[in-house]
Order: sequence, then structure tokens, then C-alpha cells
Amino acid sequence: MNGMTEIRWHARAGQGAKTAAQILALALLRAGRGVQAFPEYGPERRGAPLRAFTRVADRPIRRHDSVTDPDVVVVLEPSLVHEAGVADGLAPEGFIVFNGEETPPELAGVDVRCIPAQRLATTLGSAFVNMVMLGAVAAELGEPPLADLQEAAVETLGRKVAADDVRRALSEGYAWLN
Amino acid sequence: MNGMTEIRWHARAGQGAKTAAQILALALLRAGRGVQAFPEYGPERRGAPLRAFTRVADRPIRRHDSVTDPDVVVVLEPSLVHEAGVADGLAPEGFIVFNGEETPPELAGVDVRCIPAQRLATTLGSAFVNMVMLGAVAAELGEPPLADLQEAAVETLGRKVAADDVRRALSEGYAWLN
Amino acid sequence: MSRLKTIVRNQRGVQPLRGGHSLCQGCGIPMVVRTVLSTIRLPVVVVNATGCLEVATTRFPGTAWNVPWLHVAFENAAAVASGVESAQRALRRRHALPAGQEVAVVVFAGDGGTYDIGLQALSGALERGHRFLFVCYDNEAYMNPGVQRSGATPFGASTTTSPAGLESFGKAQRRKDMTAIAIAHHVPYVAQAASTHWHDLSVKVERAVAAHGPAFLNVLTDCPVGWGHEPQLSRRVIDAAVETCFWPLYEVVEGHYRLTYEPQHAPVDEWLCSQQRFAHLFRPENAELIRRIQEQVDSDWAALVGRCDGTARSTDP
Amino acid sequence: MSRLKTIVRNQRGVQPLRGGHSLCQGCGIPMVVRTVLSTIRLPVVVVNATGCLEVATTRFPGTAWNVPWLHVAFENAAAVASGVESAQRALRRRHALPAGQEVAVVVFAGDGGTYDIGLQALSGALERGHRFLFVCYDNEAYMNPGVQRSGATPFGASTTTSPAGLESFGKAQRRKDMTAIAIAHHVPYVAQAASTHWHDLSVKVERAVAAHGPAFLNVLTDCPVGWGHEPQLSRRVIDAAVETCFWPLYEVVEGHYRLTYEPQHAPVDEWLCSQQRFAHLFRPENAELIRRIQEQVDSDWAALVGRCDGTARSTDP
Amino acid sequence: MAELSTWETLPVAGAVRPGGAPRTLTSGWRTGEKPAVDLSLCVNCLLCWLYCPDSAVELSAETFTGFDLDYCKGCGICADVCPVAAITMVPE
Amino acid sequence: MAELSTWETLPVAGAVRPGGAPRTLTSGWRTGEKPAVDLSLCVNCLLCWLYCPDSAVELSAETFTGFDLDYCKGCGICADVCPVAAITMVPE
Amino acid sequence: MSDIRLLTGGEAVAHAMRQVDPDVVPVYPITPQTPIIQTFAKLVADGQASTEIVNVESEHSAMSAAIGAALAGGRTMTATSSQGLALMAEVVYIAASMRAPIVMALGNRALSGPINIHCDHSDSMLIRDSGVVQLFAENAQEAYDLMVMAPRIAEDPRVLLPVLVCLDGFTITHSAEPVSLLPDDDVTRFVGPYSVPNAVLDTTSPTTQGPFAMPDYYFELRRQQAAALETALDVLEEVALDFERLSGRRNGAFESYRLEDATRALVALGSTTGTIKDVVDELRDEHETAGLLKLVSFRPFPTAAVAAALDECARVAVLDRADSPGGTPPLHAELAAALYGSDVELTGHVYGLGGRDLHPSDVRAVFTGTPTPYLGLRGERCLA
Amino acid sequence: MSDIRLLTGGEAVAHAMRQVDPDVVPVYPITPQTPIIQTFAKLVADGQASTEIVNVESEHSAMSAAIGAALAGGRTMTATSSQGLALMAEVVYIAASMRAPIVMALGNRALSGPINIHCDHSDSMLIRDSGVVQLFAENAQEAYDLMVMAPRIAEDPRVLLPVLVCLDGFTITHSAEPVSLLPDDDVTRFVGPYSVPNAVLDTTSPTTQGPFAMPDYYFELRRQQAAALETALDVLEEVALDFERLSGRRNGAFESYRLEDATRALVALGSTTGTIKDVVDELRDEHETAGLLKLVSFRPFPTAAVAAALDECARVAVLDRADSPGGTPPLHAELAAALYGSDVELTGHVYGLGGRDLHPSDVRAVFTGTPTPYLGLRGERCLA
Ligand SMILES: Cc1ncc(C[n+]2csc(CCOP(=O)(O)OP(=O)(O)O)c2C)c(N)n1
Ligand SMILES: Cc1ncc(C[n+]2csc(CCOP(=O)(O)OP(=O)(O)O)c2C)c(N)n1
Ligand code: SF4
Ligand code: SF4
Ligand code: SF4
Ligand code: SF4
Ligand code: SF4
Ligand code: SF4
Ligand SMILES: [Mg+2]
Ligand SMILES: [Mg+2]
Repeated sequence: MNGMTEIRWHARAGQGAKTAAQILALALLRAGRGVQAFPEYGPERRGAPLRAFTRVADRPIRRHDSVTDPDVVVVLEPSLVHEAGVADGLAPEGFIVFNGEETPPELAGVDVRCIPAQRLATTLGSAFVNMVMLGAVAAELGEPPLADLQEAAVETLGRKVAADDVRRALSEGYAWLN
Repeated sequence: MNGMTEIRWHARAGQGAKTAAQILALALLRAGRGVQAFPEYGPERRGAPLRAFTRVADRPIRRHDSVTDPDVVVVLEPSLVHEAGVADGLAPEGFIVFNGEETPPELAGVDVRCIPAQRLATTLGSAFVNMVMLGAVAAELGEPPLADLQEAAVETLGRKVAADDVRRALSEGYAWLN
Repeated sequence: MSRLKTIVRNQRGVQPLRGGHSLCQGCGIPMVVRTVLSTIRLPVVVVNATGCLEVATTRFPGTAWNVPWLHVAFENAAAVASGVESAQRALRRRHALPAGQEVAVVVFAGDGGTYDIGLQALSGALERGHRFLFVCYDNEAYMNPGVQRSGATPFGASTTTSPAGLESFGKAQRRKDMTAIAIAHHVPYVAQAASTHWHDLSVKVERAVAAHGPAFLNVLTDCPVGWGHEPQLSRRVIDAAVETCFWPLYEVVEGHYRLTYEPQHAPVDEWLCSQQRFAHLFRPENAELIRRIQEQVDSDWAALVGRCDGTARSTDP
Repeated sequence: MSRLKTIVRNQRGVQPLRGGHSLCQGCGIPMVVRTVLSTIRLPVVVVNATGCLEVATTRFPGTAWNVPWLHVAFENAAAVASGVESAQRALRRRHALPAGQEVAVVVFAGDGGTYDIGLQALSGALERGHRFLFVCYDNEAYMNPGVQRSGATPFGASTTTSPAGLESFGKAQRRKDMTAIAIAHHVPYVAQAASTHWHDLSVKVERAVAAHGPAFLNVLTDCPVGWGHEPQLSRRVIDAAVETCFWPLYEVVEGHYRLTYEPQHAPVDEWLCSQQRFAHLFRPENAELIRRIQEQVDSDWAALVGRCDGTARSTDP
Repeated sequence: MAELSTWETLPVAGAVRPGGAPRTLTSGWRTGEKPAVDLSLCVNCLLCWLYCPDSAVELSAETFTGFDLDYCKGCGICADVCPVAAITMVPE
Repeated sequence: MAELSTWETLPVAGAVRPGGAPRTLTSGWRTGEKPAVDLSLCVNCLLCWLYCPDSAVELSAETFTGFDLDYCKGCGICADVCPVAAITMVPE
Repeated sequence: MSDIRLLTGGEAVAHAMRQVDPDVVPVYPITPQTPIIQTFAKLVADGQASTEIVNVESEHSAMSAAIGAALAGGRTMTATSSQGLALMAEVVYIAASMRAPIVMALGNRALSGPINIHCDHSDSMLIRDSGVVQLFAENAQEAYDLMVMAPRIAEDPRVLLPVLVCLDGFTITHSAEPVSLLPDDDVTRFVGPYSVPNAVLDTTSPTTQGPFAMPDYYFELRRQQAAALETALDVLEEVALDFERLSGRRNGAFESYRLEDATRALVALGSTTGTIKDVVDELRDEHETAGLLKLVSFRPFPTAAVAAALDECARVAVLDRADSPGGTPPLHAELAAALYGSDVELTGHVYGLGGRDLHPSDVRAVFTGTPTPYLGLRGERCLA
Repeated sequence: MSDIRLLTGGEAVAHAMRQVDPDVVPVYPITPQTPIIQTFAKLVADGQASTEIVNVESEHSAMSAAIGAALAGGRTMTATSSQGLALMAEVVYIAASMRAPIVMALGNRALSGPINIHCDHSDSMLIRDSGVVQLFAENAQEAYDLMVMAPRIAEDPRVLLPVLVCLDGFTITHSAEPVSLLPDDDVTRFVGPYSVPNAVLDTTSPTTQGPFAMPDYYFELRRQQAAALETALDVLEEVALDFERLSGRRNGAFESYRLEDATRALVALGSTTGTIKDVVDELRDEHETAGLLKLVSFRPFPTAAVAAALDECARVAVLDRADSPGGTPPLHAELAAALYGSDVELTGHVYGLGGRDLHPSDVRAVFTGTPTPYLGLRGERCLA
């Protein structure tokens, strides 16, 4: 629908997909875009598969239905390729940003952009796999600018976390796919 | 409404007006009439003024509104003439059956049939003032026959009371105004 | 000055609950209301649960209440009081109330509105620690709708929903021990009292209102109609409940139990025989039931005494 | 044969609650369910109040339950069980049930469905004397909707509706003493247990099911997510609650109190420091709060011991 | 019900102020007897006042003066609780 | 949702019989580690079985045989409670 | 050999219960339902019925225990009024969705506030979306008849839903009228044995009842339930036919009273329809073509049949004994939907709230005059 | 200088509460209302609001405590969802009749059973006769706006009724959207000080509140209450005007979206109206004369204005997010009454129960095809 990009995030409850989806939306809002970010809720608990969504458009977003054919799918948790049907409904031109060294067989034939977020985070000595992925997603989307993303992330994650770790994780991911 | 007689009973909660109204209805039902008997309820407690109603007609009664212009008013409790407006809405041809030696000043100009039910009951050594009054009412109405009334009364009041006292009280009242 | 004179003085010439209501002739409730409200020196707000007291005193457009009075429903009096008390706290904190003006929030609820359908709201309010006084006038049944069984109805009593009959001896369960349940909430003040032991009741009200937190009073109150006794006998019937140890008078202050009256340990028959609702128990075939009732009373009494510090220091004159 | 072997044998190769549910990794509830249901030899009917256990085990069209299971709502599990039990009684009386077939009616409810919104239905069922076993898995908060404060939440714990903050130290009130409230109902069997003290719990279940009337079990059960501890530490965290006397293990049989485990009287810090929800209490400015908690634990323990006959006869192996 | 007021004129939510509110006489509830006092016997203990279910015992300041027979329902409690039998129930 | 059934074909009131009911695998919930046992150490106390939140400890009759990794969520409780440290959590 | 007695509606319902002799009756007292449960309690105490009465501590628990008992495998009845129904509303919806065939008598009483004990239908209307069957009685006889019919409708495998028999508080519950009782055996045979598809007490074939349904299934489960309620309309007519064979009395989804050639018709529920019948007869005697559609089944609402029965009328006036402040009263709204697009002139009128009387003169004015939206309200007289 | 943030609807409502800073908030948690009360609890814990939060033990007590607090003289707000509203239903009616100006946020969620946590409007509809004001938000921004407007409407001396601000569960409560917050002072000034006619805590002029009303007065007291709700419609527009001056955003009783010359229109509530607007724009681009009537105020229902806005349309389809099994769905019924006698062709459609999605394609089919009574139900496709 008129210049709208829909992004679906796959992760396990607790891995920060919901937060990543929101930070992306916040940064893009600051950049003057219309945005929406929401998770999908069930009775599931910590460890269960979970999906979150970000919508971006060139004007305010009014629709409130779920995202069925995302332009971008982000897979935070590699193991989900076995259960979650991560490629379901992916738009014709759409692509997947995947946390891993290379494309898993399940996704053969799909446009997959791999980024070893787990490894990168570990080498950074950081827990922010989701931020590494978020950086990569921004790079792939071509927006928002890294700085905006970092600002939005630090603001959202608040005092409880080390701002620099967050910034570094984001730029690491951003750099990787730029 | 087509041959319907409406009777309003005035008493205090606990004096048996509701029962009397029902016994009359039962006896008349047995005699093949259409009947209805119901009290008027409020938050009032034992000792409070209370009204009950009996409807009699030559066919089944369907209406369920309250009685506003009774053909007959029965005053079980003399003191109520001060508070209860016992003559309110009395039908043009209507009359009042009053528990007392003579017509109280409040009811001057109204067709009042007095019966000293209290005294009669006392002399009978009976508590059934309401039965004496009921007997009198039946006599005034010209129905039901005393025997039917007695049967209905004994049946309604059940084992807990002495059947003969009931019968005697009824016939005493019946006789008085016959 | 005698406590009774003080009570008279407290109410400054205005009866909190005036005549002209439609409670039954000889109803035991008003003496509880008078003793409670007139003992309290502070201005009061009364929250009333649905029941005889509420229905019979406030038929629109009339009212028998000279104090602020609030009725919402049957089961929620303690919750309504929580709201009133919280508003008072908020407004005081925000200096939106005349400085120093304290208002005592007093709930009156029957046993139905306390033991049964009102228990949860009460329990929640006790747990949250609102500062209010909850007075249960316990007449041991749902009197207003016509004398039905409640959790407070004693074993063996005949009510319209636990009637004695060819195959029934009345209520088959023992009464819920509401005072013990309130005590288990570990609130500052809980007491069991009786309507006609007015001095004891008045002292307890004073302590309850002084408590820093919720206070609960369980007051045995007679209902001539539902219990089946002559209206003028209120005092003798209630006394029988107390003297037979069926209804011990005691208080629990910050967890410490204290008997406030030493009864005569009269046989429980004296209590049972005073009321129509127990009449069927005196049929020969039911002798066993009366024995069971006596046993229960004895063991409950023993358990209670076991928890009390020292012996009764009477609060009666 | 060891009790655990018996438990295994009782369930005849069928787990009452099987895997594939969506309770969190390391949730403490299933071990309670297993110990309770597999201890009972009779066929069981489970009534479940809304909460984590219910929501996470029965997503349509799936189910994790191999035994008859009934869920109606959050606040009424005890009332639903009353209905099931009464139907059983009626049908047996009318010989409409296979002769001798007895079914044990077991309720599982969280602390919210027991201490708070479910209290009234439970109290009513206890008063009426239905023969059923009510098991409260007490994880001290409303976990399912997101760790909100309940009546069972301990003083000082941070929850999403009693959060620690610049002007708050978490829950300001002491926890409701649900076990004491159940005891005050004078039912045949009431006990306090802990999820990981499985042997003690299993013995109590046996006694509860044998009781002639209602039985209530209050079982402390950890929630790694809501309490904030590593999932594998269930046993150590629960043990801390027991050894510090924060959660005494005892039972009350026909009114007689008995400690079933003699704890080590470890300082309460050991319990508090094991969980994120208490972390703020260890800030210097809150030292006073920890002292208050210790005092409360000490005085509650003293009061409890005062009621117990003799000393603990451990039911742990 | 013509004498009763219409909805436009009722107080909001039916909140009643005791001042203006109508009071129903309950003298009629008496079942034949009413209380009578022999003031010469009265020791002004005020128990009758405390126990009266219908607030029908009248005081002036703190002194018992008699009964408000407009509201007395004739229950007889005052007579029963009077320590000196100053109150007796007498026929109307 | 085309694969899901339509309303006419659902059981009355959605009553579910465990027999036919679908079971979701929860192996994926494990966060990197899974339990492994050294049976030579196992004394068959069955504590792991009793404590496992996901009923993922397998027995044959009354003997511990291993883990059902389709449902094990990797919480590590079994390893923690094993009295003889026969169970360790190992990387997937 | 039918046995005619003078009974209040409450007593009549209690006798129906005695004859059905359900396994379990969980109940909580409230005026004006009390005559029902007190009469029944006495009958049980005297051994004339062998039901397990469960005197619960609130109506929320009454309906909850009823669900437990009915699904466990016991025939279950209960009764309530007003605040009682409001307090159990949450569980009434659940009873319907769990398909528990509970029979409940409702002594209609106005909802608080202000608190009032007299009749209107606001309590029934509160749960009109809950999925239960709601049948309204005109008098004590119909209250009895419907209570005997109710288990058959509720327990029909095509229905399996709670059935409410609504009788006007006091006007029916407390009014003594002639009631013809069926022989006990006839009732026993008529209702037959009780069964539910998944009796919980049958531990040999365990089921999970009351599961959690996410967006992937909730809608379908609700649709299934709605379909059962639609089917109840046919089942009601079948049962009515059987009952007529037994009693000679027909109680269908609605009664057309002198509607054939009526140009002006009223639509109403409950005891007032008796009063209206008298007025219709009067008007007919005066050659006015007046008629009445007495609705018995408000849920399921017989939309098509009602539309067919009325669409020849020039003017239809709907009498609602419940208001929907700031909106359209319930019965009026149903009629507007049913007659939408027809040429019928439709007006709606609220009457009788909190026990306010409706006299024949008021009814007459509705037929012949220009009635106000609120009938019998002080100061708002019908312009005859 | 307006402050635009990315907030979930729940957070937006909590910030409105922080700015209003009510005296008392009695509340009980339930999904999906939890983000509201958790966010607010954290704000209070950090000293950003000074409200007395009362963590009650059930929703019945939440509304009961709210009544006590509001009538005592404290500004009171609360929030709930689904079963919570069902459990407090009895007291919601009483709050309205006692004229307690309580503001309540409702995170709309399907009623059990089966139990489900997602959105539909069955909870709101359960209390549509209770006499409270019910306003529906399209998105997080409107939820915030309506929460700021609500106290003004509730506390207006001509109204004095509870006001419910309804926001779709998850779709609004949990979705992060751009929300523009007013400056704190503006809100403080806008809502002004709180007062009720008879503050219970004012012990110097005692009143009896919540009396017992018999048939002689009950009807009149109910009529008075209904009149207040009718007046709320005017008050709403006044407040909307003031609010527009402050914020530039207008939130009236309903929004006509491209209705002027529309021949086909949809009527709906809540978050779905956003999706419909997109579809209307598409159809307009295709030269279809499509339009939307977005209803904000379901109670009081702006009957006359709605009828006027729609009566030029050839076809109107009503989308109900709640069913009334065996009867007419609530919104459909209101429209049938409002448009009765007009030439508008009216159809009703139930959609989205228990969180079932409604996609633009479904909406499009309603405009252009022959939609089924249940939209998005598996197996029942819209015939486009
Ligand atoms: C929810 C609800 N259920 C039932 C009733 C009917 N009802 C009114 S008062 C009452 C019993 C009151 O008993 P109790 O609290 O002991 O007070 P009492 O009548 O004895 O003074 C009942 C059942 C009601 N008003 N509300
Ligand atoms: C009447 C009602 N209010 C609120 C809710 C929402 N709710 C569902 S479960 C729950 C809390 C459960 O807490 P608890 O009983 O302790 O069980 P746990 O979640 O901890 O397992 C709440 C508040 C509900 N389902 N019904
Ligand atoms: S019924 Fe009993 S409690 Fe109620 S007013 Fe009469 S005497 Fe008092
Ligand atoms: S939230 Fe806690 S109680 Fe609930 S499933 Fe997870 S661990 Fe278990
Ligand atoms: S009780 Fe007797 S002595 Fe006491 S004041 Fe009354 S009349 Fe006087
Ligand atoms: S008789 Fe009863 S009502 Fe009259 S004054 Fe004495 S105590 Fe009061
Ligand atoms: S790791 Fe946890 S889930 Fe897996 S088997 Fe061990 S206890 Fe069970
Ligand atoms: S806990 Fe250890 S020893 Fe015991 S059965 Fe399991 S593996 Fe074997
Ligand atoms: Mg009582
Ligand atoms: Mg919990």
C-alpha cells in the first residue's frame, strides 16, 4: 500500500525482537516517517517462538490488520527456521535478514542476507544480538541513519544498559551489511 | 371488566390478610370461577401496613395490573383507617367490610358493613380474626358457600392449626352478616 | 462520667439513626448502630451493605439517617469503604481537606454481607490495610429476603433454605467462624461482641477506632422474626448466647487474645430453647443433636481460652 | 517401596500432565501437579482456575492433560468443584454411578485464584463441607498476566503493580496468611507445603485425600520469571524460603497443629538475595526493611510454634 | 400517584438530605400496647434510650423525659431492660 | 489458516480429547544447552523425573532411561537435582 | 385427571422442579426468586424430592457450581433475579459456551440502582448476548409449563445450552393463580434421563473442557455456539408439540393473539401480555382491528416468523420493560431489525420499570392515541 | 511545541492518567489492560503522579471502590478488560445510577468462553444498557485524547456519569504508534478541579446516597439518569470543541469519512476504522463512491445525526465486532432503529471475534461483493 514497508521479526520470547521492532519504528518516526510496531501475543512464555512487526510508510499509518506478506523478514533466532515458517508470505521482492554464517537449506531459493550476529555479539562481548541484527536491518533498508538508530536505541533501552555497548552492537551490524 | 369483582384487604403484616385473600380465591376457584390473589410488597416488616387483593371473575383472569378501584375493601386492622386511606378508589357501588363495632368517623358517608371480628374471635378464644372477617366477606359477597370456604381454609392453613377453630371462626363471621 | 452519658453527649442531640424507619418491632439492629456510632467522637461516614438495615431505613424519598450514608450493593461494602478511605487519604495528602479533619469510615453489614458474599471484599480491604471499622451485625441468617441460611447460621437452625422437615433437622453444617477468619488476617483489632452487652461493645468500638489500620467487630444481634422469639426478649436471648459460651466475648489486639467477659457456662439448651428456629431440636429423636452442639461449644471454648492471655478482664460495668 | 516409586507406579505409565505445554522453561508448577496427582490412587477430576497452568496447558485444539480437566473462570474454581462433587454425591445416592467408583476432585489454583479473587468461592465451599482437595500453587503474584501484585506477594517484593521505584520499595503490606485463613474454617485438613519438598508434599496429599471433608494445601511454588532467578535453581530458592522460616512446613489435622519440618533458621537474607524481585532491598537505604522482614518472620514463627503440639516430626525422607 | 414529584424535579441520583425528607409515623405498628413510665421510679440510667429500636425514647440533654409515641412500635424492650421497672407496657 | 478446520467440524464446546490432540514440540525453547546423562552414575532415584517441568524424563517401568528432547526445554533442573551429578547440561 | 391448584408462580416453578427432581440445585436467595427456592427447599426437606441443594455463598458461585454439576453429569437447575443475574453474568456466558444444559428460573426484577425489588426485564436483557435461551412466561401456568419443557430443550444434543425461564417478579412469582399440574410420572417420562456428551465424572474417557482459544479458533467456536442457539428455535417447536400432546397447552416461540387481520399490533413480553389481551378483546368488541404478538422466546429471537406475522400491520408498537439509556431499548431494536424495509410503522415505548404499573387504560392509549416514549411515567401521560 | 512519542495505546492512556493525576485509582490487572496500569504504577512509584493506587482483589471491588472514592470527593479513574468488566457489570450499572463520574479505560477483549485474550467488543456491549458513556478510539492518539476529554464529560454537572474509553486490545493497547502528548499544564487546566454535588466526606451536610426506591419512584429516577446520558451528547461536542482549540484534533461523537456523496458506506467502531479508511481511499481512487461512518460515541448513540449522515446512501453495511447469538448484533440493531423507514439498504456483518483479523481485502469485499453475515470466518469467504 502506497510506499509501505512491512517487516516481520522472528525470535524467541526474551530475545528482544519486540524492542528491536520498536526502536526501528522510533528512529524512523524521528526521520518523519509513518510507523507502527507491534508484537504478536499468545499464552507463550520465555523461550517460545514469537513474532513482532514494524510498518513504515511515507505517511501516517492507519491500518490495524496484521502483517501477512512482509517485505522484509528478520530471523533473530536461527533455530526457528525449523518450526516457524519464517519465509511464509514473503513478498515477491522481499528478502530475509538471517542471523547466521550462511543460508540454511530450509531457505534455499529465498533472497537471504546472512549476518553472523551471534558471533559478532560474542566477539564484542555483548549480549545485544538483537541490536546487531537491527543495525544490519537498517543497513539493508537504507534507513534510518545509524546515528538516529543509536539514539533511539539508547533512549528506549534506558539507563539500565551500557549505552556504548548498544551503539557498538548497532554499528557492528550496520557496518557488516553496508 | 366483564363480571369481575376486585377485593382489597387492609391489615398489618402478620395479621393474615394475604392468607385470607388466597383462601377466598381458592374456594372460588373450586366453585369454578376465575381467580387471582396477590399481596403488595415493600420493604416493610412485621407490624407495617400491608394490602392484599383478590380478583374474581366469571372466566379466567389474564390482566396483571394492580387493583386501583376495588368493589370491596376489607379492613382487618381498624387502626389503619388513620393512615392507609382504606376508602381510596372504592368503586361507586362498592362497600367496606370493617373490623369494628361501628363505622369510624373517617368512613362517614361510605357504605360500611361493620363486624366486631376482634371481639367475636376473643369470645371464641380464637386468634383467627382474619378468618372471622373472611367469613363475613363471603357472606357479603354471597359466595362461596361456607362449607367450601371452610374446606379451602383448613387445607391452606394446614396441620399446624386446629381445623375446628378455623371452621368456627369462619362460620361466626359468616353468620354475623347473613 | 458514665460511659452511657458520654455516648449520649457524643451524639450532640442528633440520633445518627432516627425513628420512622421500617425495621421490625423489636429489631436488634438499631441498638448496635446507636452504640457504635455514638461511641465514636469523630464525624463518621457510614457505608451500608444491602440488608434489613439498609432496606428498611432508606426508602426514597425518605431516610432515617442523620449522618452521611452510602449504599452501593450487597457484597461490596468493604470495597466501597476502601474507596472512601483512599479518597480521604489522597485529599489529605493534597491538602484538599480541612486540616486535621478526620472522618471515621464505618461499615455496617449483616452476616450475609460479611461471612458469605461480602467476605472477599472484606478480606481484600483487610489485606490492604485501609483504616476503617467494619461492623458485622450478625443475626445468623439472610433476614431481609426472608430468613434464609447463611454461613453464620448455626448447626441445627431451621431457616427457609435449610428448613427442618421430615428428612431434615435444619442446617447441617457448623457456622463459619468469621471472627477467627478476620483474626487470621493479622489486622490490628478484631473483636467479638453482642448487641445487648453495650458497655463491652462500646469499649471495643473505642479501641477499634483508635487502631492504626482495619478493625473488625462481629456483633451478635437478635432478629425476633427470624429467630422466633418475642420482640421484648432481645436482651435475654442474646444473654443466653453469651452465658452458654455459644458466643464468647473477646478481642484480639495486635495478635493478643483476651476474653472480655467470663460467662456462666450455662448449658447450651438455655440458648436453643429461647428460639423457635431451634424448637425441632427438642424433639426426642434429636437429643443427640443437642449433645453435639454442646460438645462443639465446649471444644470451641477450650480452644479459645487456650489462646487467651490470662483470664477475662471484664469490660462490662 | 520408596514413596517416589509408588508415585511412579500410581500413574500407570500415563503422565497426568504431559510435555508440549507452554509453561516457561523451569516453571515450578508442573512438579507440584505431578506430585499431587501421582500420589492420589483414585481416579481424579481436575478443576483449574485461570492462570499460568491453565492458559499454558490447554491451547485449543491441543491439551497437555491426560486426566479429566475442567476450567470455567479465574475466581470460581472452588464453586465449580462444589458442583462436580455434589453431582457425584447425587448420582451415587441415586445409584447412577458404577458402584464403589470414587473420584477425587482436585482443584489447582494460583495464589490469585486462592488468596484474592477466588477466596470467597473457596470459603463457601469449605463452609459447606464438600469433599475435595484444593491445591494452591502459590507463586506469590499474578504471573500469567505479567507478574502483578497479589495478596500473597511478600512485603517489599517488586511487581509490575507494586514496582520498586524512586518513591516506592515494592509491596507495602505484609502477605495475606491464607493458610491461617483456611485453618480458621475448621476443616479436617489444612497444610502448608513447598514444591520441592516433594516427600512432605506427597504425604500431605495422602492425608488430605483421606480426610472426611474439604482439604486445603498451600504450596509455595517458584516462578523463575516473576521472582527473577535462574530456572535451574528452583530447589535452592524454595529451600531458602523454608530454611529461613519464611515458609514453615506444617499441617493442621482436625485442629491440631504440627510442624512437619524443622528448618535451619537461616537469616532471611538468604531467601531475599536469591531473587531479582527483592534486589532493591539490599540497597543501603533499605537495610531497615530487611530488618522488619526478619522480625516479622521471627514473630510469625514463634506464634506458629506456640500452636504446635510437640516438635516437628519430619515427613521428609 | 399524582401528588408525587416528576423526574425533572428529583434530586440528582436520588440523594436524600435528612432535613427535608418525609418521615413515616410508625405508631400504628404497635400491637395494642404502649410504654408508660413512672418518672418517680426512673433513675435515668438511659438503658431504655440505648436499647430502643425506634429511637422513641426522648431525652432533654441527658435526662430521660418520656416516649415519642409517633415512632414507638410498642416492642416492650424498654420495659424489659428498665432496671427499676419504671416502664410498663399498658393498653393503648 | 486454510489448514485449520471450519466451525461445523469442531468438537462440541471445544472439548479436547488428549488422544487426538496435537502436541507442539518445545525442543526449540532450549537456549543452547540440553541435558545429558551418564547412566553408569545414575542410581535411579527418579528425582529428575519428578522435578522435570516438561515431563521430558523418560522411564521404562520404574527405571530412568533418558530424556525426551522433543519436549525438554533445557531448564537444567534435572541436572541441578541429580544427587549423583549423573546429569550435566551440554551444548546442543 | 389434571390437578388444578391455586399456586403462586414461584410455587408452580418449585413444583415443576419437584417433578423433574434434578440431581443438583446450587442456589442463592434473592427477592423475588425466594418463593421458588424456599418452596423447593421445603419439598426436599420433607423428602418429596431428592435433589442435592447447594446453598452457595453468591450467585457467581451458584452458576459456577451449576456448570460443574451439569458437565459432571448431573441434571442441574437453579434460580435467581436481578442483582443475582448481574453478579453471575460473567459465568452465564461461559455456561453457554461450555454448552452446559442448565435450567434456570429467573424472577425478573429491576437492576440497581436505585435498588428496587419489583419487576422489569433489565436483568434478562443484561445477558441477551450471552447465548442462552430465554423464554418469558405470561402467568403462573406458563411458568410451570416452560419449566417442564426447559430440560428437553436445554439437553437436546442439537442445543446443549442453558435455558432461562423468565417470570415477572411479584406479578407472577408472588401472585396466586390457578395452575394445572401434570401427573408426576408424565413429567418424569417427558423429560427423560439426563446426559451430556462428555461427562467429566466419566474418568475413563478424559476430556479437556474450557480450553484457551486464540484468534485461530475462537471465532469458529463462537459460531458453533450461535448455530446451536439458532437450532434451539426448531427444537423449541418440537418440544412444544410434544408438550401439547401431553397437556393440551401449546407454548411456542410466540403467540399471535387476534393478529390475522390486525392493523394495529402491540409486541410485548411477560405478564403484561395478559392485560393487553383483555384490551385487545375490548377494542375488537368496538370493531377496532387490534392485535398482540406475545413473544415467548426472546432468545433465540424468531425474527423471520415475527416479521411474517406483523408485516400486514399498518402500525406496530413495541413495549419494552427495560431501557437502554442513550440507545434503543432491546425489544424495539429487535423489531426494528426484523421489520426493517417493511412498510410497518414502528414505535417503541418503555414501560413498567421497577414495578411501575401498566393499566388497561394505558394499553388502550397505545392502541388508540399517540403514546410517549415512556409509558406510565409521572407527568408523561399518554395523549389519548 | 507538542511532544510526539512512539507509545503503545496502553502507555498513551497511562500518560493521560499521569497528566490528569487522579486522586484514586482502584484497579485489578487483566490482559490487555495491563500495559495501562503497569505503566501508570511505575510512573507513580517514581513520583511522576501522586495518585492513591488501590490494588483491589477483584474487578467487582475495583468499580465498588471507584464509586466510593468518586462520591467521597476524589477524582477517580480505573481500567479493565473482558472478564473484568463482566465481573463488575453489576456495579457499573450502579455507578451510573449513583452518578459517579468515574473514568475507565477499557482494553477491549473477547468475553469467555472459550477464554481468549484478544480483541472484540463483546465486553463493551455487555454493559450497553448500563447508562455509562462509551467512547471508542481508532488508535493510540485517540485513546490518549479521549482519556483527557473523559473527566470533563464525566464530571459535567449536566452529566455526572461514568465514561468508558474503549481501545481495542493488543491492536491498540500493545501497538506502538506516534502519539502527540499535550503539555502537562494544558491538561491540568483543561480538566480543572474535581467536584461532585454531594461529597460524602463533607460530613457537615449529610446525604443518604443509594436509597431504596419502590415502584412509586424508581421509574422517575431511571428517567432522570437516561436524560443525563442524552445530554452527554451535547456535552461531548462542547468538550470536543474545547479540546480541538487546545490540540487541533477533533474527536466528536462520530467521524464522517468521505461520506458526502457516498452511495455505499460502512459503519464501524475502533481500530478497524483505520483499515477501512485506507480501503475507502483506494476505492475512491477507483472512482467508487465509498465512505465510512466511524462511530466514536456508542453510548450515547447519536441516532439522529447518524441517520442524517447516512440517509443518502444506497447501501450501508454495519460491521459488528460482537455477536448477539439468536438475535441482532448490537451495532446493527442500533442502525436498524436509526435508519428504520429510510430507503437505505442495510446489511449487518459480524467480524473479528476473539482477535480474528480483518484485512483490507475483506473490507473491500464488503464494499464491492456480497458479504456473508460472518466476515473472516473460516470456510465462509466473502463472495467478491
Ligand atoms: C448480589 C445479590 N444477591 C442477593 C441479593 C438479595 N439480598 C438482599 S439482602 C440479602 C441478605 C442479607 O443478609 P444479611 O447480610 O445477613 O443482612 P440481614 O438481611 O440479615 O440484615 C440478600 C440475599 C442482593 N441484593 N444482591
Ligand atoms: C475476572 C478476571 N479478572 C482478571 C483476569 C485476568 N487474569 C487471568 S490469570 C490472572 C492472575 C492469575 O494469578 P494466579 O492465580 O496467582 O496464577 P498464576 O498466573 O500466578 O499462575 C489474572 C489477573 C481474569 N481472567 N478474570
Ligand atoms: S427481619 Fe429481623 S433483622 Fe430484619 S428488620 Fe425484622 S427483626 Fe430486624
Ligand atoms: S510466568 Fe512463572 S508461573 Fe508462569 S509459566 Fe512462567 S515460570 Fe511458570
Ligand atoms: S431504663 Fe428505666 S430507669 Fe433507666 S432511664 Fe429508662 S426509665 Fe429510667
Ligand atoms: S416500646 Fe419499644 S419502640 Fe416503644 S419506646 Fe419502648 S423500646 Fe422503643
Ligand atoms: S532440562 Fe529441564 S526440561 Fe529438560 S529434562 Fe531436564 S528438567 Fe526436563
Ligand atoms: S536424578 Fe540422577 S540419579 Fe536420579 S534418576 Fe535422575 S539421573 Fe538417575
Ligand atoms: Mg443477617
Ligand atoms: Mg500466582
